[in-house]
Amino acid sequence: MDNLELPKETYKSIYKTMLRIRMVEEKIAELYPEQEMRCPVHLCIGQEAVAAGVCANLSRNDYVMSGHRSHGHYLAKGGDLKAMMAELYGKATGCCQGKGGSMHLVDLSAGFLGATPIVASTIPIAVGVAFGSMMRGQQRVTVIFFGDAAVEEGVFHESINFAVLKRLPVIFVCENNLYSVYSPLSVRQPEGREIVELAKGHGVESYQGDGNDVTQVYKMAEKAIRRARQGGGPTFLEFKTYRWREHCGPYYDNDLGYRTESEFQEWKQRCPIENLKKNLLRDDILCNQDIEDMASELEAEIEDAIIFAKESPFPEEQHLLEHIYAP
Amino acid sequence: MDNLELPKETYKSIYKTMLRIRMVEEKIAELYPEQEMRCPVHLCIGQEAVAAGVCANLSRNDYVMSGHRSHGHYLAKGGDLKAMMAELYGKATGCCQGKGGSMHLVDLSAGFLGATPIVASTIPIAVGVAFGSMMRGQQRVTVIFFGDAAVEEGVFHESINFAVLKRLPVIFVCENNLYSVYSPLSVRQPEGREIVELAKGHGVESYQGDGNDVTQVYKMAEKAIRRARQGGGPTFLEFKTYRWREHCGPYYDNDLGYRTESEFQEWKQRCPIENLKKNLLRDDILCNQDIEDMASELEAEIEDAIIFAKESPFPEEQHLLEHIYAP
Amino acid sequence: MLRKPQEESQIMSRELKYFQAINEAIDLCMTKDATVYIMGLGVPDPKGIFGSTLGLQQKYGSARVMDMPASENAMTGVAIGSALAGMRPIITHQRVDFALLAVEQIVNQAANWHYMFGGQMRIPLVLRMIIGRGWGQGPQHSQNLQAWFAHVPGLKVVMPTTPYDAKGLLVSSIEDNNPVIFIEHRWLYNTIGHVPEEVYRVPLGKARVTRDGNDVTIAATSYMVLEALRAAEMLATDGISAEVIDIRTLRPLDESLILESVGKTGRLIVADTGWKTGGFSAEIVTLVAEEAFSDLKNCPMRVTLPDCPTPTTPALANHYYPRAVHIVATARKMMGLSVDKIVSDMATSVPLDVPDLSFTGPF
Amino acid sequence: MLRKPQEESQIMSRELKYFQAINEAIDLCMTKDATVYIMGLGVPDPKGIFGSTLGLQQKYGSARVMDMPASENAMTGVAIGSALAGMRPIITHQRVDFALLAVEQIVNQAANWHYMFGGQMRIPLVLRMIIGRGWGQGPQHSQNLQAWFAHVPGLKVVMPTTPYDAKGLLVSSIEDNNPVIFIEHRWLYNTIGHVPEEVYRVPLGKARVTRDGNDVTIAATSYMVLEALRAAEMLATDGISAEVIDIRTLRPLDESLILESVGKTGRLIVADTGWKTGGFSAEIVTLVAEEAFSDLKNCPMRVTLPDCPTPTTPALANHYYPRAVHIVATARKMMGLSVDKIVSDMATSVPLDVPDLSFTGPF
Ligand SMILES: Cc1ncc(C[n+]2csc(CCOP(=O)(O)OP(=O)(O)O)c2C)c(N)n1
Ligand SMILES: Cc1ncc(C[n+]2csc(CCOP(=O)(O)OP(=O)(O)O)c2C)c(N)n1
Ligand SMILES: [Mg+2]
Ligand SMILES: [Mg+2]
Repeated sequence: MDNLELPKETYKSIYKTMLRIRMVEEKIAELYPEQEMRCPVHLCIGQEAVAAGVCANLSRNDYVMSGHRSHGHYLAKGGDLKAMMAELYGKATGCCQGKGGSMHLVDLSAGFLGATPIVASTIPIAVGVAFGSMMRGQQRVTVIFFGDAAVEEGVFHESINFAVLKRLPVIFVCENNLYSVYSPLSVRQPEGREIVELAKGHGVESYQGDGNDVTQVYKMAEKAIRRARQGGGPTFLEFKTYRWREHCGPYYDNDLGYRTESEFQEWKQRCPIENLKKNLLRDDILCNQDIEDMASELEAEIEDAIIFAKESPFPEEQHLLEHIYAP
Repeated sequence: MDNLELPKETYKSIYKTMLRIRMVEEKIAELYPEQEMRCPVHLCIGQEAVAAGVCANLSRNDYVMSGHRSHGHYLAKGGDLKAMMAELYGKATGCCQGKGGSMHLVDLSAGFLGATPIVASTIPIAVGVAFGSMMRGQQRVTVIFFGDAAVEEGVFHESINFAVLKRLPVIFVCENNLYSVYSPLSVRQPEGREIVELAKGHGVESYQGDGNDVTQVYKMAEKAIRRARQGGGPTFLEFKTYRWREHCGPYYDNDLGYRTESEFQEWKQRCPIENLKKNLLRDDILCNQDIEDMASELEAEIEDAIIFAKESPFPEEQHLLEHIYAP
Repeated sequence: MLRKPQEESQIMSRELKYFQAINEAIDLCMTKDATVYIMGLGVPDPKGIFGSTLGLQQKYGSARVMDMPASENAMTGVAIGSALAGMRPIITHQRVDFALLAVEQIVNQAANWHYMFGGQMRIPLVLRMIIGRGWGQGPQHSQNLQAWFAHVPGLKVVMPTTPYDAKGLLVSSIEDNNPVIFIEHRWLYNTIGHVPEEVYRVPLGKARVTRDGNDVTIAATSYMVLEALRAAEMLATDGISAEVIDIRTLRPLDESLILESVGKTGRLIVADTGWKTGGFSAEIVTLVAEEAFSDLKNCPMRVTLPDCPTPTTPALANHYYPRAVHIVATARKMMGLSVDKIVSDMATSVPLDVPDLSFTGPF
Repeated sequence: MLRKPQEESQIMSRELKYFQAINEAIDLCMTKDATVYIMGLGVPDPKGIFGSTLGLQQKYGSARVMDMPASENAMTGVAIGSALAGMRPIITHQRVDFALLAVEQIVNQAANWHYMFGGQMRIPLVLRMIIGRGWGQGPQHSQNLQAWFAHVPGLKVVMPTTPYDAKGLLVSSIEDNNPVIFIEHRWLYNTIGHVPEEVYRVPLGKARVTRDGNDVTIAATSYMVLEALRAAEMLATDGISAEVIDIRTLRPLDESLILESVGKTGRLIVADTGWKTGGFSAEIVTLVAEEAFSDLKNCPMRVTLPDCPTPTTPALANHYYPRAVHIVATARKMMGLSVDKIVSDMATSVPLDVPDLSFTGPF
């Protein structure tokens, strides 16, 4: 989509969100080989438009949850960067005090209610959050992000059935990046059966879109979130996109042969950030200087966060047995 | 459907199968209060047409599996009546040597590969049977029977996804009798979303029919089974029907109020056996005398089975610790 | 503040059945806290989960007392999520065997959230699970898997025996800010006992000496407490004084009460409703072996189910379930007395697949 | 008939890594039995489940070596069903934590079918489960739940430590006609040991004395066997002779070997990779307490994970995993020796979140 249909300010802020996610993750990739972030990391480089486009429609009071590949969702929802970086470094100042690592992020004050790495396992929890907030009479929307493998788990179907049954204010966002680790869709799901069709079977409003086109993402999410807020119940959104780097870890891995270099290059051409940038420049929404300023501002922020993370203390032995039970 | 479109012999045999199931279960209902069948029993009275219509298309080599409400499926597939009755009485001569009871039936020589009472739990197993027999190059079809609650379990969806992915020769037969124990569909599944639509979402051939019209059941199953045998993959069939008696146990329970007497009476008017009988008489496929003969033949067979069951020995203490591991 | 509960030993006038005690605990908690709600297959149905949820939907409406789809796994996640949003859910599984579908949510998620998010999140959640028994429930409707849950950090595991404890422990469980596995034994529902009317709490993590004794400690769980008490009566006629401990909470375990008792008696029998190998009974034996070894006069012993699936036929069920006589035989052996007479008593003609003669099946 | 395997103590020339030993076992079984097949998430992928399935799809095709949808529950049922149809499936779960989705199928179905259908059905099924550890795997990717499976009648549970046993036990597991839970520890994959080329079997249900000793028996599971051997070395320098038993099969358990050893040493330490409370270690302690009480000179002790979820940060992981020094300290205490020096050794600067320095993450 080449038309910029959203307000300028929206684009500026979305662009910045995407760039921020990209730059944070590139920094993680750069530093990971130092072996100081001693936990698995699942980077979302290439997929930033989904997180940014969806979350731009949410207020702080709304809720977001996610799975193993959650950095982008956490940041797009306003999660604290320092706390995230410190968490990756296993520090006491991390968003989970070091007990969670990259695969378990949370920022309650930002409404990022938690991410955990069992495929599909946070889907029913997010539905429950929506159910709970509805019972409490709150006007909040819950968004749950997950991948294309998650729809193979039975619990996805159980969750969506319940959400439709109760008309819950929850948006299911499937980031279909064509792979589950090294496994293409073809060994996991019937050929020609689109994921969006699965959702439709449940009688839920369901749409499919280009996950690398942030305008499309934004507009589909906007409609869904508005419907949810008005009591119209859940929506399922499938966005096709692509992860650039290895499933887990900082490197590229197209050499492994599970996907082709040319497939990767095609998707790279469709970089959500580059493409938006081109259009923003074309339409004079941003100029080159703006973008450079943005980048250096972000660079400084990220540098700060890394220093914070590296300099923060580790948790102490006595913390091991803390927090087993809530008081 | 009032037209008798199937061959006369087919009707005769189907009618007898239905009558046999009905008479066996009525006998169980009659004798259950004696408290000698000391296990839960889930009677399928009112639903016989599904079992009979589907299984009439199967050969002995084909496989059938089921759940908690399995008497009809077991008998329609040719399961041994004596062994079943002895099993209900907990006897060593039962089809599981008494270790299973009504909720766990099996007759390997009849291709009834097993029934167990965890909702939906035999669905993946049946898919696996189809998968295994395909891997072994056998031309067998597997039919799995389950109820309307089973489609709420995630494992149903996981199973159907795999069956479609691998084009397995398996037929999913959903007996939608509108209730799960005392719970109507309305508290479990979205209004207006037919079960057959759920299956369609998976990209599987899916049909819905009147489960009390055995001709319709037969024809839909015939087509599905033929397709499966020809390598055309799985089919999902939903049949609407109605259980007359309580969910579990021998009595009627409309007085409890979870469903109305008039709903029950409407369905009773649509008795699959009575209706077929009317048409068979009308078209002179059977006369009253034939039917009386059939009934008394069945009565004698059932009487024999009961005597066999009652007179058979119980398993002995030393059998308790037998069969924990297969040799 | 709520009134202090009347002591159990006081006025015993008001008696309730176990299922009524549970019902009353839920009822009172729903009255005093609008965030408490209950869901589960059949919760509002005419039988009301063996009576334990009867009348609640009429009183609190279908938004707080609800049936659910047959989706044990997701619905557990839904309960967890609703807890994150500030509710206090109670979810009911009619058989622990069905709850197996939900262990991923229970173990990976519910048990870990408080810890792995550094103490920020809490999941007040009661998971009621019924352990079946008898009348041909068979291998898939009567497993006793308390040992599984008691192995998992972050969970609390409760198995009340008396109506008094059922109510008091359920109130505590609902008020607790952690996931609590609340295990009810099918055969206890119609047992009767004193239950005060008001809201009272039995603290989680406290066992109870149900009968004092000096010669042998019988630590028992759930229904086996009743068998232990019967055994203690029988032993008393032989001059053996058995102390019976109702474990009540398996996790966190009241280690000191058990150790104290064994310190006095020097002998330990553990009677559990579950299987022998790897059962919770092993944890109690090990606790005592590690911490009170020098107190022990004899080897400690387990009285449990044998290591095989539940057979359906009553003919085999009669040999499957351990009873008071088995405890008696074990205790007599420990005391160096003959067990010949006891063993002959074990062959019984009483049907063991029903809790009492009012039970006529089918569930 | 197959050739008799060379004894392990013989020619030690051919060495393989643990993952290669597993690979070879699967390979050989697939060659000799066309009904054997393997599936699991990532089975044919470029990393081949830590190398254990590398090359198999090329050799046997994608019908017998297959990836699968992320549907652990159904796929376990599919494996069970295919076994009923005459196949011998191997299903692989990259983490035991993921297998929690499948316990309904494993426990209600696989474990019960032979028994509950009166011995008519059998389910030859190997469920490979990997227990993770280190490098920030955290609370949902590194649980050690062997105690769960070892509690269930009808299942067999195997935890090989050495490459030799990994191959021999896996062949036995694949040939067994029952569901076998085959638990592999992530940190063993790159350990090296003698592995004969031919098909050989290590019988299920047999433990092994890995090191002879007289003063204390250390019964250990999986990776903890290596720590126990290190501990035994350290103890030897103090003149304490430790006997190390590799349990190998948790169910059925080789009770006699353990009892025999304790009969000789009079002391028992159980070192298990799992949590303490309700862990499998409790079963071994209880076995000894029940059956060999009078042999015991001291209270038996467990060396296990503390009762808390796995923390992700290496700073806490360093305090989470018990090591040789913990076993040494326990043994010294039992022998009445001081532990001061040992306790100061416990503070280590070696990173404990990697098996060796070749490991650089991320999985
Ligand atoms: C229940 C479960 N099974 C398997 C895994 C291992 N695993 C981790 S991430 C992943 C891939 C998931 O793919 P997808 O949902 O498409 O998300 P993506 O990684 O592509 O973003 C898998 C299989 C897991 N974490 N949980
Ligand atoms: C996993 C699981 N949850 C709950 C139950 C309890 N249960 C037994 S039968 C049944 C009703 C199933 O309804 P349906 O599938 O419609 O079959 P029907 O009884 O109507 O034939 C339920 C909920 C169970 N056996 N297994
Ligand atoms: Mg993906
Ligand atoms: Mg039904």
